[in-house]
Amino acid sequence: MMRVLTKEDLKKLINSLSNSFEVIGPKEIPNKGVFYSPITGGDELYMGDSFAIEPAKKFFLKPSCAILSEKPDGGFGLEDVGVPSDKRVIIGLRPCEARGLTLLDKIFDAEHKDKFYIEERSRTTLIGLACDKPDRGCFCTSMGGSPADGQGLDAIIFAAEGQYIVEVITDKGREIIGSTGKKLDDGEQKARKSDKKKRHDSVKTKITPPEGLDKMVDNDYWSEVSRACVSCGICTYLCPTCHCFDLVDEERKRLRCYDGCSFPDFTLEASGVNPRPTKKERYRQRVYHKFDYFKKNFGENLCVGCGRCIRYCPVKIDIAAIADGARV
Amino acid sequence: MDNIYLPHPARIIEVKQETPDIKTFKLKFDDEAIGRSFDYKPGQFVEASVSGEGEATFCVSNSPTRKGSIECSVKKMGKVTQGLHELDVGDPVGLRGPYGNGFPVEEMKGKNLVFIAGGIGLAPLRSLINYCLDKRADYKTITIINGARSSKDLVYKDEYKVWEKAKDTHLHLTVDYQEENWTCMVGMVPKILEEVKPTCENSIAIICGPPIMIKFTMPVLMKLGFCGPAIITTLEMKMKCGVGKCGRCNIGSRYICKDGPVFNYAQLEELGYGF
Amino acid sequence: MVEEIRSKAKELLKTKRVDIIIGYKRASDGVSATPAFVNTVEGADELIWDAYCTYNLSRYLNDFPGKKKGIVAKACDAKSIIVLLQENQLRREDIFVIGVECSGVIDEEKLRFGEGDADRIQFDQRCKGCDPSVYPICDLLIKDKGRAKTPGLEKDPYEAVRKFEVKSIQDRFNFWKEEFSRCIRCYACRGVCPSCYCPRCVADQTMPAWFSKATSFEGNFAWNVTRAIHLAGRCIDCGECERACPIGIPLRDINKKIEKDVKELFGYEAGLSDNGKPLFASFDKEDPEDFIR
Amino acid sequence: MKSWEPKIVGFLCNWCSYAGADLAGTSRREYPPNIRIIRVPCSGRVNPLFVLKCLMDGADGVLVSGCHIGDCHYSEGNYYARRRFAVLKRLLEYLGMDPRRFQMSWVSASEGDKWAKLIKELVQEIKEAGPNKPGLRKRQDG
Repeated sequence: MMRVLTKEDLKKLINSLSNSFEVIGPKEIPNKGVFYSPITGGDELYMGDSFAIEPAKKFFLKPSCAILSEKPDGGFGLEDVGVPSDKRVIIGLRPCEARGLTLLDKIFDAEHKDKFYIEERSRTTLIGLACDKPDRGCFCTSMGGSPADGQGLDAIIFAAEGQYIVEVITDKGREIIGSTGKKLDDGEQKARKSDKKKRHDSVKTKITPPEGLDKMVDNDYWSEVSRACVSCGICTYLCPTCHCFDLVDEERKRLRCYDGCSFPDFTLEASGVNPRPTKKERYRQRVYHKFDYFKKNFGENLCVGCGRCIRYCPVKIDIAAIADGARV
Repeated sequence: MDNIYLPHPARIIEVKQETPDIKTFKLKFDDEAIGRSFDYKPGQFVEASVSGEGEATFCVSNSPTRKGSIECSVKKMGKVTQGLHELDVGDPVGLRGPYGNGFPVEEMKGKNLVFIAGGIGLAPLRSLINYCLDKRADYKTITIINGARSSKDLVYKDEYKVWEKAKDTHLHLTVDYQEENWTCMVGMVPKILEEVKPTCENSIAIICGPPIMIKFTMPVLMKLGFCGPAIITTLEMKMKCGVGKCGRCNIGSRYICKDGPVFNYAQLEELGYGF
Repeated sequence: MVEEIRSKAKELLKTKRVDIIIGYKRASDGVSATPAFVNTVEGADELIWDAYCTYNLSRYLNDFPGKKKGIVAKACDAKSIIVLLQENQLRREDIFVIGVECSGVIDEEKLRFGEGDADRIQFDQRCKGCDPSVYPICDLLIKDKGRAKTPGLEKDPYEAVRKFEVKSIQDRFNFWKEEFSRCIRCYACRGVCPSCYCPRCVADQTMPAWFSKATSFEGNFAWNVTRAIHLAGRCIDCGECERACPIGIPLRDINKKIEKDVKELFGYEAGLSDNGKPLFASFDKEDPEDFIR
Repeated sequence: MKSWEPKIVGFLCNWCSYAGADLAGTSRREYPPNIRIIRVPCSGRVNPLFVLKCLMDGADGVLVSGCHIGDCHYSEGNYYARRRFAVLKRLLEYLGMDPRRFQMSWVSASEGDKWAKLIKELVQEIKEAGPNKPGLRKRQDG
């Protein structure tokens, strides 16, 4: 089902959704960038070309999230913590981020089901926004995605000449879009195909994901490419698919906080032994997890080519170029 | 939906000081039904929570053939282990598990077993040794080489007599340097292994100890004729979730917590890692 | 300038004066720069120098223990090296400083990623308070002959700080609460800082855990205060922390505040001399104590 | 609901301020019981992180107290402390922390009266500042 919405229609839709949904969308903070945050009215929504700094992952795997709490009466014992159940819609996330969530499903909605992730997922409807202007960091088409791709989305919006064309993908999406706007006529429907292709072709950075990485574990390549790394957590925290975490006890709660393989402390054992003692092992772990281990376990690369780790790396380490250049 | 991170309440029912910095805790679930249904294999581990401190991974060191409680031997090291050491009989803890694959006890049937342990590395092997002794008919000759820095660092001292007396079982104790009144062997584990010379014929070696010990023991095992699949180890790495999600215990494409901690040498080589 | 840097690097490597040159090379996007670590004479040809070379490379000096290092240093990097020498983190004889005259680096945030805009170079705010003529530690200074676009010194580098100081306590609190609320605790501010060289940062310690690891207000506030206070009298205002921060916390405002206080209270300025004791390792009997009861 | 009473953490140097507080007690000077004292060898021992941790973990105020300048048992420990906390105090204020919450004092072993008076004033000031709830956390009272 496809519908055409005017800007006014979209605004009205968001305003009406606010009654029964928690609405989240991209918001621009001047001089800081675009952030996904709760939207109270259609005017706040940012539908421009810039990408949000943090991926929508943060609503499913929160930077810190209480997973257990000690009994309120002060007695010992850890208790379950609930997940809010009100319905939520995220509007304006990018196709690559939604694809990232489909990859995270393989970890958290698999053997040993993680209720925090699953319940957040099931209460959320995802309305994507197709990209108009991919930048140099984007390489989604090399990772099996596309700026117009609907994988993992319930509906996707294409901005077109002052209006929005919405393609409804799932029933959850239909529930949100309903009968807003007009139906797209048949002639227009055909034009969508070429629009999608145009968007697909607008991604200029192309790489060939590496094969057979297990044959170059000890290669010096990894020390070379990781030398400039400053061991911060930008690449992992801003990645739509990185999901490593730490469990810490604080304030009578057990929290799940982001953690990442780039930090020396990630694998440091209490005895002082660190199985990944240098940047070489740590950076290699990140590349291998994305392009080797995950592929072995689930048949896909754990990278959607969103470009965040390239865009925000403080020293311009480029995982696309590094993966592309990793040849035995 | 169940919370996979939720531990079951349990209590400490006995504490034994093994060495100056290692204690063995006997733990029991508050809910007896959970205790009864807690089924595990030697080599599996649990996640134990200490109030306000956090959670850490410990292998179960008693044999499933001797049910009734869960024993964990804990070396005082980090935040959680220090918190545990401060606890006493009757104090509450949280337990979840068992996790991991455990030792391949079925495949080991009808074989000679060579146990090689260093320091607290004996903990997971103790579970397996007692399991095999309780099912003595299933296994052939059992050789145990157990080393520690000094005699006061040896763990499970009470059980040595039982092991020595068991049928067709040989226990070799060693310390790094000669001490007053020490009558057993002296020297590092690899050297003792070379002296003991267990046969590789129809044998499986199970090794657990500090990385440095494993590094120097491997060539000796190879020289004795043990091949990849016949050398089994249980790996240790920092673990948090225990269920293959938090991402820190990767070894190649496998997670130690979910796919391990027990691997044989052939598997590890395939993953691109030695021990 | 680029040719001079390359030929000097080649000479230093050829004569074995240094084992490695830490400089800049073109990043994969074809526009910006990335740190380069050159250990062969041929490799020196990839070295570059322009307004995209924003990093403070002195951060890498301790990554190569036992080696002699040559470093391409702007004014701010040179000051960082002075601080590192003063704190005995480096041996002077182990380093060769190739000073490059800098006219200010570009403000990347004003550009779309991977797209250069050489005609409309917007200098980073941080360069406006910098006097790039201070190169006291350099073994060699490569001059910029065509240097025209010096951003120039601000009249009062602490103007913004002063303006903020007079706001009400509630306004100040609300401002920082809002800024810190976006902190994701990626520790990039720590990672890029040449003075954050502790082998184990207090933020990573667990016994005791000095502050919350969670992205709560308390955790974020404590981390940002800790980072700043540990740099008091050591920060030379290279502004790398603020540049690296992905979510745009104005960390330089905090650094500047401390810099101003330290100057006012103790007449101390970081990065001017490698002799003399660091700020908090020294005192003056006449230090102000009007706040003490 | 019982009325709110501030909790103040005091880092007192062993040689002067702790003895001063002790003197206030033995000479039966009255002062409010809101201060929890942590004895440290010297005010120079106090790390800014101690102060920060207290304030973040729910203390309503923190006091660092040492020997008068010139009287330090270790000759110069309090000189270092003075520098360090001058910077911290200004920084905390800049970031929006109420200046009353972090204070420093010199109290000698003979100044029992000064100690009692100081704590009275301090408690009053912090009562006026109200509960410290930076991130509106739910605090465990007691």
